[in-house]
Amino acid sequence: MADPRDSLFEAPPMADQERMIEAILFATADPMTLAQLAGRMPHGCDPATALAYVRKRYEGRGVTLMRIGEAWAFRTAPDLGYLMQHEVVETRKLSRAAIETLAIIAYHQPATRAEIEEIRGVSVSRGTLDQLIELDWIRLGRRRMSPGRPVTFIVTSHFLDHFGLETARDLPGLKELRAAGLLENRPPPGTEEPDADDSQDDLFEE
Amino acid sequence: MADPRDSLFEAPPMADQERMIEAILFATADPMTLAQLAGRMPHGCDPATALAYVRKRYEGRGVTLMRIGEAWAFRTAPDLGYLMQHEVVETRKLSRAAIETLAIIAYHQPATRAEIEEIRGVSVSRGTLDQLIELDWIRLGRRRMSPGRPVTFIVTSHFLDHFGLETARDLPGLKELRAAGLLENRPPPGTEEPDADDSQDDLFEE
Amino acid sequence: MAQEPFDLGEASVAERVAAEALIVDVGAFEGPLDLLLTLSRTQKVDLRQVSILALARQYLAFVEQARSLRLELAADYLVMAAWLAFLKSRLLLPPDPTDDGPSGEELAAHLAFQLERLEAMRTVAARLMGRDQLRRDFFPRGITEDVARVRRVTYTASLLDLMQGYARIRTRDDFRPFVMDRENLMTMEEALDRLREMIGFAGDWTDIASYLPMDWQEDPVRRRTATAATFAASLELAKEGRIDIRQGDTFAPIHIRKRTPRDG
Repeated sequence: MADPRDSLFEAPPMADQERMIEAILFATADPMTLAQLAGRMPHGCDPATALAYVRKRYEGRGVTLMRIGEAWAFRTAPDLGYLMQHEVVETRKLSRAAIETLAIIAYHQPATRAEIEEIRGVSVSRGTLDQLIELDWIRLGRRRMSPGRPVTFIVTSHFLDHFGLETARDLPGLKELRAAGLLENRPPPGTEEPDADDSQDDLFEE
Repeated sequence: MADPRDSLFEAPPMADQERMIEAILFATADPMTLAQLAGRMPHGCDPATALAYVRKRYEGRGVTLMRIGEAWAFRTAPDLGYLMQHEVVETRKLSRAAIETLAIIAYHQPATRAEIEEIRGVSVSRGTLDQLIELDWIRLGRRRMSPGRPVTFIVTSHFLDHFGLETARDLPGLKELRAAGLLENRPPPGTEEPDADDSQDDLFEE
Repeated sequence: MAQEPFDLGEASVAERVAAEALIVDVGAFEGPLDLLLTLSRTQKVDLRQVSILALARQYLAFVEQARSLRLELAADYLVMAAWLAFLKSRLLLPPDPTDDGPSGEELAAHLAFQLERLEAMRTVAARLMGRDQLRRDFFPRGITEDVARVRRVTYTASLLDLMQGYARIRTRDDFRPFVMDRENLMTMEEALDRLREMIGFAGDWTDIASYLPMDWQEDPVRRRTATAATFAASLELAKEGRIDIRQGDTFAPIHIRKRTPRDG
């Protein structure tokens, strides 16, 4: 069949675009961004609108369209997980240190190693961070514009995918923590006020 | 959540059974038979009926429920198969060897490989000629009536198209090249300036 | 909380149990802050209302007991103990107006903040891990289809590239114009024509040099090209089965003769 890119200058009807979204997203296990979808669909398509229709269509179904960061993927409805015992992939149990470190990065991102250590009150082992990076749950962010230009860590879209989060703003209890001032970078009394404008604000507030 | 198999003696509503079919067939790595589906679903379910409903629901969608032998699986609608191809177009600049070979053929056609090598002063790889033939910029001309009856190469009409020439005679001559500042060195003294058209006549006057 | 020095021989069962519990406990804590957080829970109040003074006393007593049991405490536990002792004195003594450092209350408030923050992080970490997780509670597509990546490479060149390419060749230092210098160049075709005519008369081995035309024998340049062309022509004739070629030794003269039918 001829490539529609060559022959069509008008976009296909929205119903067809919906079908394309279904086909493309059913074919992959990885979330796809709008740009990736647009790249696969014929010229003139509007994947954002088509996605909205598809999402509506699958609401309440056995598989649903989920937004993961900037990307989209079909996932089975969580309430049907019990049917999928065979597909469960046993994961190594994470240490308490790893879980807490992950949570600190998620809620404080971008977070430096020193900040993680300050919050937990103990040093963070290299292995803990390595393990989280290997799981593709955290990655390096921008360097902090402070003395020593330390590296920061942020969570990945894979992390969002794993925990079924649309964005990092949907982390459980995030609003309450912020309201309680517990996500502020509060330096110990008597120390210099650090440059705060580089902290997590940019990630959570658009 | 409790396993419904333990608690339910009445089958779940058909709508729920449909959702289960969707989720299972979406997530499993292999097509599933009715027996396998029944084994995964709570007691009292009727996978055959549920499957029929699901099949109807996906009729004409981007993915459809297909029967594969005795088993069932979601598959991309056949008419959307072209979406499963991602064409990446890469534009590369022609190598210097290819450009020079092409230029010699254009200015001296018909040219044998030995002639190209004599002019370039280095041997011409088979790959370079193949590449130019594949690009449809050169093709084989008549065999030269000389010992070994070597093949000759000439440029194609596709070549003329690409370079915006009506005939190969439109190629600027050496005088024009010099006027354009492209020929900076004068030829070694004692050599006559050849008229580039000379060697092309026999081809273009046919 | 003061205790008698620990002695294996005379220690009561209760003392030994207490000592073992402490060992276990120290190992179970992830540092002084974790220990403080655990101790603060015994106050059974909201972390915001926790008495830092009482907490400091508890911690110091804990460290004292560990020392009395001769347990090895990591350095950071002792650093924290020293800091809490300092904080305790600040909280108990009236503020010194000449000291412009942070007040005891400020330091205590920060410690309370740290404890509350750690507690909060633990709570949300548990909530995070309690969420539905991919491949445990919800699942991605099981049968994925490979997307064929069709790579199409297109090559481009402009007319300018072409002209520059040609100009580059034509301006090369060692450039010799093609099919030009005919006067001093004998082509193989010429030699071949000549040889074909002459070979019919040569039944015996003859030096190939004798086939060179007279006017190509003097000038070294002309002799060289004529020799090469004639030799190449002789190879061509040998290939056609018209002549035989022989050379007695390296650099010895090359002889050719007409091949007779019986040889073939």
